[in-house]
Amino acid sequence: MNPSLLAGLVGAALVGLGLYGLIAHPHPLRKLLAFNLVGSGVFLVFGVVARRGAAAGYAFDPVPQAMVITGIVVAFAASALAVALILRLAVAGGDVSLDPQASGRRDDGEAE
Amino acid sequence: MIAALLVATLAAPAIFLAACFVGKWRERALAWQFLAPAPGLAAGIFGLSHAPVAVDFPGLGLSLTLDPPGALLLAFAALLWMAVTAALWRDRAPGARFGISWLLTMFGGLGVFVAGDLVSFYLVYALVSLPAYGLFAFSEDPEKRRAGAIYLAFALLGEALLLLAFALLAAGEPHGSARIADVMAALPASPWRDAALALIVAGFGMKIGLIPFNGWMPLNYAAAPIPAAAVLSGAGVKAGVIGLIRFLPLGVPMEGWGEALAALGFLTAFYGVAIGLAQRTPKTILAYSSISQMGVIAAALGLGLARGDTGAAGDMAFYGANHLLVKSALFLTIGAVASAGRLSRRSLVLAAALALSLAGLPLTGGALAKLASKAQFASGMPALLATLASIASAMLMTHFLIHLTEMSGEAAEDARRETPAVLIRFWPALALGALLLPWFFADAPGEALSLGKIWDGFWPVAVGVAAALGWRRSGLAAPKIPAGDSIVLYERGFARMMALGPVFETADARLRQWPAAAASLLLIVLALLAAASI
Amino acid sequence: MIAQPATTPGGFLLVLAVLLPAAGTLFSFALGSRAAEKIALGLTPVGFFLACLVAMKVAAAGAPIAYAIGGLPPPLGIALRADGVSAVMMVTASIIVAAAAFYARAKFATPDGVEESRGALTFWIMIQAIWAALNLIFVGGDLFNLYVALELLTFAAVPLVCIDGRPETLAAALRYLLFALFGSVSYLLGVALLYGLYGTLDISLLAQRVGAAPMVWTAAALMTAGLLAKTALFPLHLWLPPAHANAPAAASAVLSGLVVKGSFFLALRLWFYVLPALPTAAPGAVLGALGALAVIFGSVLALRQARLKLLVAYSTVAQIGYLFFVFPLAAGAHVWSPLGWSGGVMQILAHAFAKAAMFLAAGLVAEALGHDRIAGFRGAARALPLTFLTLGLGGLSLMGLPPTGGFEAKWLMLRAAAASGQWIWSLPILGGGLLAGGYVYRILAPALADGEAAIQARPERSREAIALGLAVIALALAFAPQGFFDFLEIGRPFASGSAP
Amino acid sequence: MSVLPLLDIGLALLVVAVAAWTIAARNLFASVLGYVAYGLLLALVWVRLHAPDIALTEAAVGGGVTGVLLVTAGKRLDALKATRSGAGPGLRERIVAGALSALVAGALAFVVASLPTPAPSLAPQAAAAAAGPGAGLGNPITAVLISYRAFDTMLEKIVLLLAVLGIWSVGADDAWGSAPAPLRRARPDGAMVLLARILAPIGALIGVHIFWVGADAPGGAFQGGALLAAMWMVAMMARLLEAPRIGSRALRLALISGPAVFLTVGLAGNILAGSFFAFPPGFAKPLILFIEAFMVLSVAVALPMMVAGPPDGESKP
Repeated sequence: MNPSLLAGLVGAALVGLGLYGLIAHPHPLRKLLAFNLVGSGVFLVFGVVARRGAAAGYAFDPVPQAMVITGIVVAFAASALAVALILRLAVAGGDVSLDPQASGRRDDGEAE
Repeated sequence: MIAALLVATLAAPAIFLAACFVGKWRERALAWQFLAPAPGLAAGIFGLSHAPVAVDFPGLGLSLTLDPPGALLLAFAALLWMAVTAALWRDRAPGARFGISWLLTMFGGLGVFVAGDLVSFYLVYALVSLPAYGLFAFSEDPEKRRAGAIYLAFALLGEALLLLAFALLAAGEPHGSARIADVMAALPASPWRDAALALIVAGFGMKIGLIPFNGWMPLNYAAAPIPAAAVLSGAGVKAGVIGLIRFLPLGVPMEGWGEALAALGFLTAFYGVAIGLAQRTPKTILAYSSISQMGVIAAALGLGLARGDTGAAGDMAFYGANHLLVKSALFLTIGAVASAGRLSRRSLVLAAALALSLAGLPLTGGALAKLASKAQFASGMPALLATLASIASAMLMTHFLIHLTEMSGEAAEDARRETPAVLIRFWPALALGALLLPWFFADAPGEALSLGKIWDGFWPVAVGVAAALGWRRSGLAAPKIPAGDSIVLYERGFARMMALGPVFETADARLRQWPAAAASLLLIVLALLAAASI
Repeated sequence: MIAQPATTPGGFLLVLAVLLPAAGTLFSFALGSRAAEKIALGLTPVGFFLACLVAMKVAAAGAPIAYAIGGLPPPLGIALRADGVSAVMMVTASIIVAAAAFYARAKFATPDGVEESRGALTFWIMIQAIWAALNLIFVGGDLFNLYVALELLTFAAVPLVCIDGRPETLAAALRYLLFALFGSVSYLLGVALLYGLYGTLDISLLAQRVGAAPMVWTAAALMTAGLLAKTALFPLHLWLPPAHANAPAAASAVLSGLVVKGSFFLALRLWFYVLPALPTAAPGAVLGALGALAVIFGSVLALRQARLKLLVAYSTVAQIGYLFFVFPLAAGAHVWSPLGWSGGVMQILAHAFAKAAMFLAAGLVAEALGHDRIAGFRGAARALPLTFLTLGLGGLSLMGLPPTGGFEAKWLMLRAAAASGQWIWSLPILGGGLLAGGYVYRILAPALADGEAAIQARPERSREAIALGLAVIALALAFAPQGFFDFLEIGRPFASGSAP
Repeated sequence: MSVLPLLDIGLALLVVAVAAWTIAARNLFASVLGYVAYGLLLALVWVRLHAPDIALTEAAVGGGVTGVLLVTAGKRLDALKATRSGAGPGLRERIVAGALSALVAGALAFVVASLPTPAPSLAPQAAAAAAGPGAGLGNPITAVLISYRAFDTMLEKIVLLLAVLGIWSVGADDAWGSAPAPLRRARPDGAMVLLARILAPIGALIGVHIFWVGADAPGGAFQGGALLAAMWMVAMMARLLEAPRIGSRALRLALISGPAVFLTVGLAGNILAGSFFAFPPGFAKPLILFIEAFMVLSVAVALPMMVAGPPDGESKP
């Protein structure tokens, strides 16, 4: 099995694991971890595409690799924003559940 | 000239409407809005001799047309709107909410007769239907609010059916034209002909109260103040008549469709009378009379459709025009009688002539209307049914006259308060006008004066009156049927449907739980993949 | 497909349209909230002018205008392209952003005596960022560049949801963020696969290369599902009602009117510009069916809300559903495709203006009455005539009654449905209109009834006028001439004249 | 059979196992620690995929900065007793979730396994462009990021900025303008301080080096900036440095400097080189280094500010 195919399968497995976490974990921080797993799985697929595209003296296609770097930055920014929201919610409400019914908090409170 | 008048027919109410949006002009615009139908009146009268005309504005996608049936109905409707509007605003100054609703309804009520393309017809048809809610439903009275909600529900349902019908009509026109004349020419060959016809009959049938869509009308007229009931029953309902005239392919024989519509029409005609006889309030009885009369029109149009007779359009326009005048005059009669307290003998004769005109009483406009319908009800079963319908109408109108004289004090007080004083003062003139005006517009008025025709017109009326009086003397009580009859069933069904609301809410709450939504995301991926791979 | 030069005259306008609000966010961030407000407001007329210039260039050329960034054409470089729909969307976005910005001045002014305030800085920067992201989404020609634009849009939209800091808005924002993030990675995964298959992400190059292979469908399915999550198409709407109903009115107007259309626009790009040559009838039907469910569920739920803003938010769930009828109705090169296409775009525009107007008006109602419970609206129309006129006109468009853009959209879609023999789509289109009639009635009937509403604060006339202005535009769309629909065809694959 | 494939397979299994642990762990904190380890392992996978630039990024961001972010978050949630959240879905839902996830992952694995050969690639174009728009850059990834796809990179920096503002915006109104809470409340012990005193300057030097060589060798603005950011965070954790006030003009300017300079040079390109984001011939390399220098600054400041969180008002002047 060549390394790029192997990495591709790892990527697919990570995506699958992350998606399971997305559905099954009630805690938002766990969902955030799941998101990062899916994200890194997707980046691995990019990496496989890049590796397979080795040509013209390059060991890889630089374009998808550059996209992964951009993607990692964006994913980090997303994680940081989500963490800030989770912490703030924990401070404000003491409860960080995402499903309003589960926590008894209703989302149709008064406006303004 | 005629083109300018057609444009002005729509432009005049539009200008008054625009003026209402400027705060300081609003009051004056509403007070003077009785002038808005003037161009329509002129166009109608002018159009009687110059129709058919068509004006296209390709840049706007707008066409205006006027054919003889439209011209006749336009002239009469404009006249009615002018008279009632002027009287109403001379007598009192209704609020802005009522005034704007009135103006919008009038806009639509005039526009339906001249709109020449699908989109503008749909627009003016919506105007004549929906804003009328504001004429009667804003009230503390729960019964009026109920009537309003039901009215709106039927109006919106009718709009939806017609929108689909018009879409099918447009799709059947190979060159992309939206002119009514073009889409109707293409309809007989269209693959969607039957669906379109069914939707047209159902859509306009709602407006004219064909069964099973008749229930809103009695509630509406009972809830509306008398001037509003007069224009709605007179001019408003005719939007449905002109709709059927415009959108039934009358030139091409449509067997099956024609017979079905005729059967539905006759059924409605007798059903309206039967239920009407069980009612006790004059306004409600008049509403059932309208249902019955519209049934006759639908039956005649159906027979015309079956034979491919374009003449049915003109005949039924005349029939409808007569009904327009008489029915609105009858509503005003309720006010006049209520304020007079007791009917003088002369007034009673006048009121009776007016009422029985709907049954085709000789020497009234109704006799002419009946004559006009003869071409459709020439012989055989239709002729028999038409005669029976006359008898039934005479019974119902006698029933109306009886209850008119026996109005309860409260109902009389309401009627007196609702009717503008001017209209009460000039009621005899109005009633006479309604009886005589059709004579000036009939094709061959002399024919109606022949002895044979007079006898033909007289005996069904006499039989009907006698039957009604005999029934009253017998003391047999009519079964108690609530106003709006079948509407009660619909309301029950609607309530059952509303009970589904919480089911939707629960389902929505479940689906909005995170695990369900996230799983849906994956399901959508898989569904798209599966769909694409088939 | 006709080969197009990488850069056409006027193409630089596209870069400016993106960079102008982007630069605005940077300067605003450095200079503080007081300056941010001035910068954002000052940019609105310039951005509107730019969008109009783009539209004029496209109309004059009768073909899309394009720009290869850095002078480097695709596949290595990134191209921007504006066709008829792009230009129309840019103009729409600039109008609604401007309206929301001027409306928001009352709420998001930096108070005197404070150097800078949290809400003001956040609002004025995020609204510019949303604008930049939308403009890029409308003109982007590269699927990865569009991913960045999509993220820019999400990052700008989320803080607006929770700008007032109440716990329920924080929860709504978090839900929105997390779900949108999964949408993003799903989209990105599809992008990776497409690159792996064809070695380019340029839309027009891809359109020439794609074939109906299972891998392409996988990529398309992943990208589409991701975009649907961000568009909140039923049943992925979990985040929308609380987010849109709890955000400040000006933000809700932009979120509901524009932001959800951004991701929808990319779905259009994907199916109609990347995959137009493929047989898309079956996936199109899946999307249409989801749209139908959205129309029914969203409308019924809107009918049952007790609060105006939640009602309007659920109405967005329903109206988003209508957008998806474009997939079965406009696909392919049939005679009815232009009808379906025009209907879909008209629905985007009509809903954008009508819904923005209604959210702005709902905000005024809530400010004036101190609450937005529909049960407490008795007589409110007499006290706030302009605001309820706005709600009424917007409602007319949602119901699809003439003369409104909403009517025009339904009329075109119904004709496409009839002409294509797909009459099934006419049922949700009409049923949704009836249900919309029901919920609009629920707002207006009590408000127009007699009664004295207790007004706490009378809204400023100028803000009422802004909301009304948007509603009037939604109305005016009904009078769009044929030339407007011809303009929408510019650059559409299979549009008459450019059939392959 | 050489050892390398076995090592590859072992690494792959380990990565998947650690990932599975982060999902399966019952305890939130254990799951977070699992993720940090996962990030470091992933860097190795990137090395094996001939992606040293990504490996550097993953190690600095995925393992380092994200690790601090998540561990800090886990601790704070623990302190707030908010590590549990409702009951999860039941067994049946879990099975459905597992089946759906497996189906999607299976489809993905199938597609990845059937990617076409020869693979399409832009490497030849990139090689050809190295003489032109990417003039003088030995590292093709830097050329892609700063030249061919400059638009992406500039916008991504704005995304970072929006995230910073978004994080700040969840703070309280009356805390606005003040500094974020310290990364560690407790006074650190001497060993930590000593470590920081030694590590931070060395790390910072390496960071600058990575940026400087990034034009030609693996590395670049983001990796360098991320390392600098990590060192600043080390110093902050040792309480050698405190987080700045968010109202500080210098902080704001540092944050926008990267995208602002990029945008300005990009706009100037239209006049000087005939196209937005084009570089005038001969000046490409110095200009790119100029832009990158400011990007390093922005990244180095933005990442720690994102980890530090919203202003908390206690350190208000």
